[in-house]
Amino acid sequence: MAERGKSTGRPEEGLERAPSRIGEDPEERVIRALLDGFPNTVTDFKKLRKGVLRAKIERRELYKACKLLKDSLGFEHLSMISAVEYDSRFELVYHIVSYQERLLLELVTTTPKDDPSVDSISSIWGGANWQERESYDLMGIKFNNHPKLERILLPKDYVYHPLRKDFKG
Amino acid sequence: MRRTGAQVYSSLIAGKPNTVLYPYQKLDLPPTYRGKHTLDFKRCIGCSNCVQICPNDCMWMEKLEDPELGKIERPGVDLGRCLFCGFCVEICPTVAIHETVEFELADQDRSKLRLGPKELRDDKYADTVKEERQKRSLPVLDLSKCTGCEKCAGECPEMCIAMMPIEGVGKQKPEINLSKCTSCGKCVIVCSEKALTMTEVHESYFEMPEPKFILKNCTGCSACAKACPADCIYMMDMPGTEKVLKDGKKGKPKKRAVFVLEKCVGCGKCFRACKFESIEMAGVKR
Amino acid sequence: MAEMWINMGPQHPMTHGLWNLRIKVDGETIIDAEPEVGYLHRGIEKLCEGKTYTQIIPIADRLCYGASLSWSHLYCVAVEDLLGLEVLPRAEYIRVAALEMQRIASHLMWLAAYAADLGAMIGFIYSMRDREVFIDLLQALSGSRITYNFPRFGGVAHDIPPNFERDSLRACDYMEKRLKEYEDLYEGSKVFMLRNEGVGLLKKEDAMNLGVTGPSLRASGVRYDLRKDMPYSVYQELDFEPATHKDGDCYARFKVRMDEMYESCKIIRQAVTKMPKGKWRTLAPRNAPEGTGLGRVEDPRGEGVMYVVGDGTDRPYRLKIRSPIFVTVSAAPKMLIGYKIADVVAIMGGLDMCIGESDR
Amino acid sequence: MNLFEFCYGIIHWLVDLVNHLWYWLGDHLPWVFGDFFNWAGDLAVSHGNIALFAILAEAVIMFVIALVNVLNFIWIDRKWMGRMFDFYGPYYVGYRIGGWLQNLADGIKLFVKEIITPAKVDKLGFLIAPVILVSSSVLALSTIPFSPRFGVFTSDLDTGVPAGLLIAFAFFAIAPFSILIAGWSSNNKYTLIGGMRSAAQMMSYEIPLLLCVASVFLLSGSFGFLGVVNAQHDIWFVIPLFLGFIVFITCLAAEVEIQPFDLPEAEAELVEGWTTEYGGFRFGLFMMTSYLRGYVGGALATALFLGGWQGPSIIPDEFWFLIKAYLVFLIIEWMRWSNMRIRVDQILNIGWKRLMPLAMLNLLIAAAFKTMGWF
Repeated sequence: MAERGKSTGRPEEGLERAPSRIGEDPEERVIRALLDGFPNTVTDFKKLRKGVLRAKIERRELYKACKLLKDSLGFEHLSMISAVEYDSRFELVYHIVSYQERLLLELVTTTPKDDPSVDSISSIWGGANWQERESYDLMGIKFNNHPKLERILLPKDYVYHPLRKDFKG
Repeated sequence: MRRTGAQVYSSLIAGKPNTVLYPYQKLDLPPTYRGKHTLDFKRCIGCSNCVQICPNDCMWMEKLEDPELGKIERPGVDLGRCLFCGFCVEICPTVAIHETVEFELADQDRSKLRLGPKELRDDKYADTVKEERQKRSLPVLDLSKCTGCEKCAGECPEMCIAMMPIEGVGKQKPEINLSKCTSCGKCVIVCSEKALTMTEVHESYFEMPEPKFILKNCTGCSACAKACPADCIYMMDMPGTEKVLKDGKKGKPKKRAVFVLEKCVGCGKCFRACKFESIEMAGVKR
Repeated sequence: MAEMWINMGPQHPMTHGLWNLRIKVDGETIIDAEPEVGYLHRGIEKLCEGKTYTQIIPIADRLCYGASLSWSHLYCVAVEDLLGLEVLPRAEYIRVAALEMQRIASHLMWLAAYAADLGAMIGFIYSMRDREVFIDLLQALSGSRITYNFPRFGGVAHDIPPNFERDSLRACDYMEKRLKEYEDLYEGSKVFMLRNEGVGLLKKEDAMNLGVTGPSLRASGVRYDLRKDMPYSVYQELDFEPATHKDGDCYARFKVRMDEMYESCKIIRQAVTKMPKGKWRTLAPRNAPEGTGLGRVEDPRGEGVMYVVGDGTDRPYRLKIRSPIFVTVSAAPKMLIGYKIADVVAIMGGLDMCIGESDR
Repeated sequence: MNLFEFCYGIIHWLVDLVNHLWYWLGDHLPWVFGDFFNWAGDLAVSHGNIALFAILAEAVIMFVIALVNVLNFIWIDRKWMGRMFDFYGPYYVGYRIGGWLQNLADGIKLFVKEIITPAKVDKLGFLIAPVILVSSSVLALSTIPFSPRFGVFTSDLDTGVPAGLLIAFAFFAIAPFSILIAGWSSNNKYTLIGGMRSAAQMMSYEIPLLLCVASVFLLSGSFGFLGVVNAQHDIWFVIPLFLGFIVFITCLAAEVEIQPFDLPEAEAELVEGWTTEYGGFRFGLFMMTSYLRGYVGGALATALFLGGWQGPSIIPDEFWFLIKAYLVFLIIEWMRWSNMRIRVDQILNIGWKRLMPLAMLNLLIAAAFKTMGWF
């Protein structure tokens, strides 16, 4: 017990941060890697503040881009998927985090209103599974190849997608 | 082992029960506690800002006849829906509404939780509270007495008074930049008509919408001036707009509303009272 | 015994809220699990689209009964990002002190529920009693016991009350003494160690992949704390260490939370002594510009994120809330399968469930 | 004079009072039923009849005392818990006697509640399980004397129920049967798991318990209460058989299903285990029975290890017995309120791998003492 008491608040052995895999300036490296991999589909790169990036991507390349982010750029954590409805389109905002580089990438993709569907990324990040179900449930966005695309917060027999602007009460 | 012994001693032998025997022993509540509301009728101007900020729509304005104050409008609270968030206290421009430490509000009857203004009234409570919001003495303009003589603008050491012409009236009114004002009071001393008076004004933390006046729609009906709780709308004659009557004489000139925006509390009552869309307020529901 | 599905919930002592854990058991061993949430869905995201920015602060409080201050603070951080508003330095320090008090109160409530889950009523009573110390401090600060409605855009609602510094330093001293006693009480108990060590194992890779955040992630050996690694508020000026543990079992999660309480005491001490003089509240704009705002803070339960889309009016166009528990619960089957029914309470209790924020 | 003699005297006096009527009727109505009245009077006053009613009266007295003790136990339990948790415990109901009436109030509340029988239960089993549980516990109670003079005896020279300890343990061991019935017949997954756990747990803890008792029997050479207690006149068995005492208390906690071993009713995971479907007064019976069994367990531990009613004669023997039983109960309660619940595989491990060898060792120690001729 006494030894355990000593370890209060101190990181355990072997938990030290691994050396950076990407290079000196991680933000530049991420931007370059994404632009190299998807020269035409990734647009509007913007550095919002230190450690926060934003990029737009076309939805057909989303899965590949996420695969690249996870496998070779070290983005281990999918923080949030938010769906926003605009007048003519749906916007899906993926907040993806790299634990090692302390980076947050805001990846924005759009879908048209008549075909709100993107590729599911739940096979890349397991944490995306329920968040995609939630977006489907509340906003009605279809995720292709999702293992179990069902309603999650609302009853199974509900017919509306309540976060859409045309839903009234 | 010694520590364990000390713990056994402190828990089993020396320990005192932590229970508060509630109905018999009262809880010790801080003065900031948010409980039942009180309303000072004399401070309240009936601006309904509290009703608008309420997140739960649990307040409403009620028209009453008071022997002292005449016909007034005062808010009531439905405690059954209240969140006790305290926004009504924070937004009140005259600090008339307060929340007391009284929290034993349960009742068998739901309708008894709807407290009208008369049940909330407690004119003495507000004086006992030390306000956290700071007070400032500011010069406040009574436009009906103002002659537009520019003395105040000349006297102000901070140059925060500007004389602005009123369109259509042919007069000037001083506009005071309250954020620059240092409360020196020189403008008040110099004013010969006593149109400027020093008044204690409480600091406000909420940006309120400002009314935007559109002169071409105004008919001079003075509905907005009657509705304004802060007396910041004055009806002024517009010379040169008199209609020529049949007998050749000139009739009464057309009137227009003039806003003294330093006094405005942003309640939107003028906006709602105006039937001719001559007042615009962004973000206020009609 | 044959295999059967058991519904643990929606009304069950283990659930701490209103959700359902369906487990498939073979005898006493769990062979499959399936959490179901949504019983407490209140549509807060939709509700917020109809309220002004100010009115949402008390609603954000209602997201979690255990740590309401964190959520209203998170909302304020998101909206300040949208408005481009600087927070007053004194208000930042008041916020940090209050947030860490809220973190201790939340962890103590978790400890109480955890002890009651494992059958130790004594832990429940002791933790709830000590939580009262911090609840009283927060009540003196903000004027309410559970839902504080304390942060405002660019500041906080009230200045600190008189004697607050003295009281909070005393509370920290008291808490550290009590934490030592808790360590004696729990870790000195053979039964507690039997129930916790090696139970509910979550590997580092799984934890990162499944989106588990907060103490549960740090218990799996990932040293990632938003307060340290992406500092928001004034955390970069304060000296503390995020607590980590490498085992990834229930005991590690317990230990991480206990260590976090020590760290929170340290942070409170620094925050109340370093607090600068000055104003604590400013005039907040009414209308937000068009654009997006992102708030990302370390909630007691994990990484809370809010994403606000403004459209130039005084009401948000869209408010998206990322609840840490919503994602953590989806990782529950990974932890549960292979253990006994009695371990369900230890594993799910160790995650610190809060359904209010999960279902929104 | 013992309790039997006391009851015998009272019954005899009552019978005599009534017999005046029979004999008066026999004297004045000789032509109708004279012989019958005389015969009835003679029968009523016969030794066998009075002895039967005296034993019944004894049983009623013991039962009432036991019930009052149960109320005391619940009160002590709550107050003790409050002391440990730093709160008051029962306080307002019966304010002047420390909240003692709270248990009565709870009992009345449970009594007037609606008795619900769920639709899909097995009716017979559901109804009979509480009956078996309560009656077996009360029967175990009947064998325990408070002193050589105060207990259920059959004559003024009697030493209590022959082999009373064995009978008490036999009745004590019926409970898992009724719990299994309750769990199975409630037709609910939680109750079923609770019943199964209860059966497994009681089965594995019965053996070390009885091994400890066997060591006491070995030392005292008697199966009855009086014999065991009288054998502890010089030294209480807790001193030579301290190991056995610890094992006994642990097994007792498991038998009575209190905190570290309360898996069958584990509140957190199994809602209330096998009592989930029982509500109202049936639940009240279960709760009362658990305290009754705690009382029986405390009394058994007192008689077996703590010298029974022996003590300085400042206070009567019966109170010595009760005080010791309460102390044992307090120790068990201390375990209960400061421990966590253990897991089902661990409980069986502890039972079979730890307590069983310890109980065997204890038996070996007892045999050694006996062989050395110290007892």
